[in-house]
Amino acid sequence: MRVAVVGVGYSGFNANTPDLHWKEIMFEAAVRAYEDAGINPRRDVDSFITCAEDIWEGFAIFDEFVPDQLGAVLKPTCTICGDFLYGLATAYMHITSGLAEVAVVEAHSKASDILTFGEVIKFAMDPIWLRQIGNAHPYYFAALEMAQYINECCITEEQIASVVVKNKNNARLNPSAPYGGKVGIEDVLNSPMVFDPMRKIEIAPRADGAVVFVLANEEIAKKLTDSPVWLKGVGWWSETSNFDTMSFNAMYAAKAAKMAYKMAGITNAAKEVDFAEVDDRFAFKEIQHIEALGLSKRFETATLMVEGYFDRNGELPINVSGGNLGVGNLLEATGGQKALEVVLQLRGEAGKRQLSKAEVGVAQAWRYIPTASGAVAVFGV
Amino acid sequence: MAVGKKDISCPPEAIGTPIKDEDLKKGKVTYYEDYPDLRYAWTAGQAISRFLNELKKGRLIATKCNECGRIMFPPRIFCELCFKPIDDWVYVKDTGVVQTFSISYIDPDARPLPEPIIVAVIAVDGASPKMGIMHVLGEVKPEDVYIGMKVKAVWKDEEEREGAITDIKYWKPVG
Amino acid sequence: MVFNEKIVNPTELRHWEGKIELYWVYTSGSAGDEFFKALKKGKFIAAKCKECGKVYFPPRIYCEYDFSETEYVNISGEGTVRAFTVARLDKDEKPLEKPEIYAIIDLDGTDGCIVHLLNAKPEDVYVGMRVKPVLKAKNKREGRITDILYYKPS
Amino acid sequence: MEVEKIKGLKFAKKQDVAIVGAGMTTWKRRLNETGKELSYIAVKQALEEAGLTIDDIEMVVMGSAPDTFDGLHMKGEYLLDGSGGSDRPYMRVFVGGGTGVFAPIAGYWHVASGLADVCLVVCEEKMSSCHPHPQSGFKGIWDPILERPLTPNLIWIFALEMRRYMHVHNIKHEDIALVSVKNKRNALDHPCAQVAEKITVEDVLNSEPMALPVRRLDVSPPSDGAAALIMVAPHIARQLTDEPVWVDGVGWALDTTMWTNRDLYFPRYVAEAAKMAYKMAHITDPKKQIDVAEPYDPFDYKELHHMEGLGLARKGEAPILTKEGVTARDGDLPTCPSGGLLGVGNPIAATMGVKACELYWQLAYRAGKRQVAKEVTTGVCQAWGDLMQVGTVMVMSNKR
Repeated sequence: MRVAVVGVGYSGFNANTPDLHWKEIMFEAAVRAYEDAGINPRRDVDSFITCAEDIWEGFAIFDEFVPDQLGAVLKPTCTICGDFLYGLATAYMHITSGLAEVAVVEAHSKASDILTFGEVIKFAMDPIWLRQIGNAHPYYFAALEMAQYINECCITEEQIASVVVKNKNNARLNPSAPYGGKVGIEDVLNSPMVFDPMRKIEIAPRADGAVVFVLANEEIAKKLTDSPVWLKGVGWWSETSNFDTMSFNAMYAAKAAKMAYKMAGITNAAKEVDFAEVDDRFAFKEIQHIEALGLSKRFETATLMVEGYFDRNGELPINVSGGNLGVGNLLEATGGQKALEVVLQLRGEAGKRQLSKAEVGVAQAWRYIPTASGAVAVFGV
Repeated sequence: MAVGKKDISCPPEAIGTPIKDEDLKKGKVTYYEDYPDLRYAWTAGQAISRFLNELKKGRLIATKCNECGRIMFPPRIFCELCFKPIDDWVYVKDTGVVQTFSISYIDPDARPLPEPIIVAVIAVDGASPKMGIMHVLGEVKPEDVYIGMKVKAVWKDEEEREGAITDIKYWKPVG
Repeated sequence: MVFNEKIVNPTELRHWEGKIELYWVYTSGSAGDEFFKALKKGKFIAAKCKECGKVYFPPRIYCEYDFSETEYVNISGEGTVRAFTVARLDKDEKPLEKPEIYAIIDLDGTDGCIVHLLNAKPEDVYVGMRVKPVLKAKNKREGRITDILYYKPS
Repeated sequence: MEVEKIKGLKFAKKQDVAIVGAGMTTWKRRLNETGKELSYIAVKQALEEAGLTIDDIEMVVMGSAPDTFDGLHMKGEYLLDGSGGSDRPYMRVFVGGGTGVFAPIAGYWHVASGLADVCLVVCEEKMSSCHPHPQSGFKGIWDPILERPLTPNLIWIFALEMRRYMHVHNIKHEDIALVSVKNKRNALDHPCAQVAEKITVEDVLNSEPMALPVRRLDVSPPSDGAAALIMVAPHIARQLTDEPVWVDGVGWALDTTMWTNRDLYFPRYVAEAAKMAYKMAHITDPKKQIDVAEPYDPFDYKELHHMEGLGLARKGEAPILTKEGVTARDGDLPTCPSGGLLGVGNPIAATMGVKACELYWQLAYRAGKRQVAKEVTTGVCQAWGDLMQVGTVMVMSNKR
């Protein structure tokens, strides 16, 4: 059974949203998605899925606050503690297991509500073995991974800088990207070194926003639209929760991609995928993730990056939306923003940043520090 | 390959190492105590900002949906049943009826309270039936409270109000 | 149409500050307890899988991959730096008074590693550097990972 | 759009789902093991019963309630390795207290969709980490602006709901206390039980008041513990056992956040969830077709409330059935034969051990001393959570 995306909606993305409660940004995104799909949530939707984590929100049981603003009152509604792409996987399973014909997935970020962001991430670390060590911001954990990775793959500062340059400039064409800018290699290299070898500008700043997708089975999708975007494959994978058994090489993304590609019938990703949106909440992660998705070979990716292979007009455009470096760190909605960009591109609705060839697109997200888990979704027309 | 036998009894054994609070205090087992600083500033948004500002003025405000005709309290910016934005704002009275109540002897950390407090769900007059809020009752003995009792809000003095739900000190019986 | 009306005057917008007012007491667990009690005596242990022979550090009571039991083995606690970073910002992203060097240290005799602080000059640290742990004075040890003050070049 | 016309298509799943093994740790006020270690113990037991090794597991579902108990942000990620999630697709699902039955529902859709043939479901909770008291962990369940300033305790909502239920149906506390007496006695036969004891109705009525009408013995205790369940596709089940237990129906529903806007006397969220599960399981008359039930009983009145929501009793009738002994272990409709949360303990999400796991053991005739007297073919388990909002229901049967 095939599963289609029949409606998308979003609210944001902004560095801050002082005027709207998180329920209200969810409502905005949901209304737009239902309008886009042409459905009434009170009548037509069989399952609602929210992707959220308690401590990102400041609640003990966040699930309580989910149904009203999605139109889900007294209907099958649940929370997945994971990225938006995990929610897509759940919706996919709901539809293929016959539990639902139309399913809705939501994820949001109200990162601006968090006053002690560093403390919140630190709260995710193993309390016995890791959390107690030192006083630094937990970004250090990503920097350790970066240090190991660039050492293994002989990646230079300029090569990492070219990721920032590409994404920040791509974001200039995206009206929903608050952190776009005309940035050059020099600007990046002048950014202060905060967690050697990581510079400040290589860390994605936080942003607010919500994304809602409406998914349907083949039969309903064909009734709703003449040109559905298909969710061809979805995969999610966890390496481990321990720093000693982690690969620090984005194996989670490689395994998740393998699962998603298998489902989508993709055998040679580098050739068959037209463009991708990958997690770049730290600049080096983009290079790592491109390799893990099989879009280029290990040891070659950074060189290709500098050569413009992944530019908007390159062979294989990556993060045309501006990525997290341009749009911001959207917490669990990170994968949502990525999937949204892929769907808009496939529909030809991406405005000024529309790609000429967009038939198969991939979205990928990671679960952020200190995890080694992530998900991948493949979309096609 | 069938391993299951009807006569095995599950769970077969109970594994785990129970410990007592003293074991921690006496250092019999090692542990780590953490006081993380998890702070937030939740945006109140459209509906609740207005509600809080009206509380400061000593008024209760609700919202109305023209489709189902409900007057909703506490106010929200959308009707969750019709799934549409609200149509109007209306003031409701600061009187109401007790829907259900409890006499609490414990605080949020399960420590005993010096004096029990009475908590109730109060359906507010002027809103649709059963549109209640949770609040506390005062000026009444626990044994005198009953479901269906009419109550009225007792407000803080105007200068003390800060635009918070606690601007209402408690609700007291009337009539 | 999403909303019929919105608040225009920014001074009428409100927010509400709050804190998760809790604290937590984490037991070290079966394997953790074993390790920290040994550490109090100045000894290091790791856990070896009885099935596949993989030696885990931090020690655990199970093998993560084949779910069989483990047995404790003694190790020296010394190791080699695999990666390091000089952290200059604190939890609020303000500059740290003194930058901290964090390192992933592969421990001798194990397949595992420890993430801990390094006490050295940043310019002297290199990948592959041999390091050893410095423990708190014996009577000050509490049975926590911070009983290891830091690692230093050996 | 006219979705109604083709609704008949629903529940056309790829494959059936069977349960072949379950396990749980002991449940105590405080255990020394970390959450990971507890998960490992439960998983190990489930694998042993099923006759599988961890290599046979394709995907893992984790169910765990609020992060404030274990004291870890993204606690699903933390618990990953002890739950067998290393190097596998692993996902944590969450509907507050309802997770105990929701996690197996998630396991169901992993298998029914055909994505996995063998799915491991693990539920864990370590409430003792949370201080000053495990109940404090619930401080964050309230709306931060409208409710938290009133310094509420979790028990309030139960007390308010219980009072409303007693008022509408004119039920006496003595009748409700019978549930606590029954479940705590049933738990004497459970090896993992935390608060199994022989008590009387008077003991309940005279116990210390918490938030009246709720008294100490009306409430289940906070616990540490874990439970695991293995769900497989039919072709795997056939290799493992001649008598697997099948999942016939699943259902869940979430009611509005505005709990003060509802009449609390009836759990309509459970009724909606049951409707979905019964439709799927072709159950038209639950009173006749259900042989054994495990409704969620964190409070004694909750068992009665949920029996009514599940359609096992008419509105207001559940206390009468209890009084008549219908719900006893040797009665016509044995309810909470495990001892439930009131007797065995309440490690929020890990209560899967006395709900879904217990129902599986009852239907597989492996419940030992707890095995109900009558012959059983079909049973229902249910959990509930959030701000009196979510109902999760699963129907199982040992006949196909």
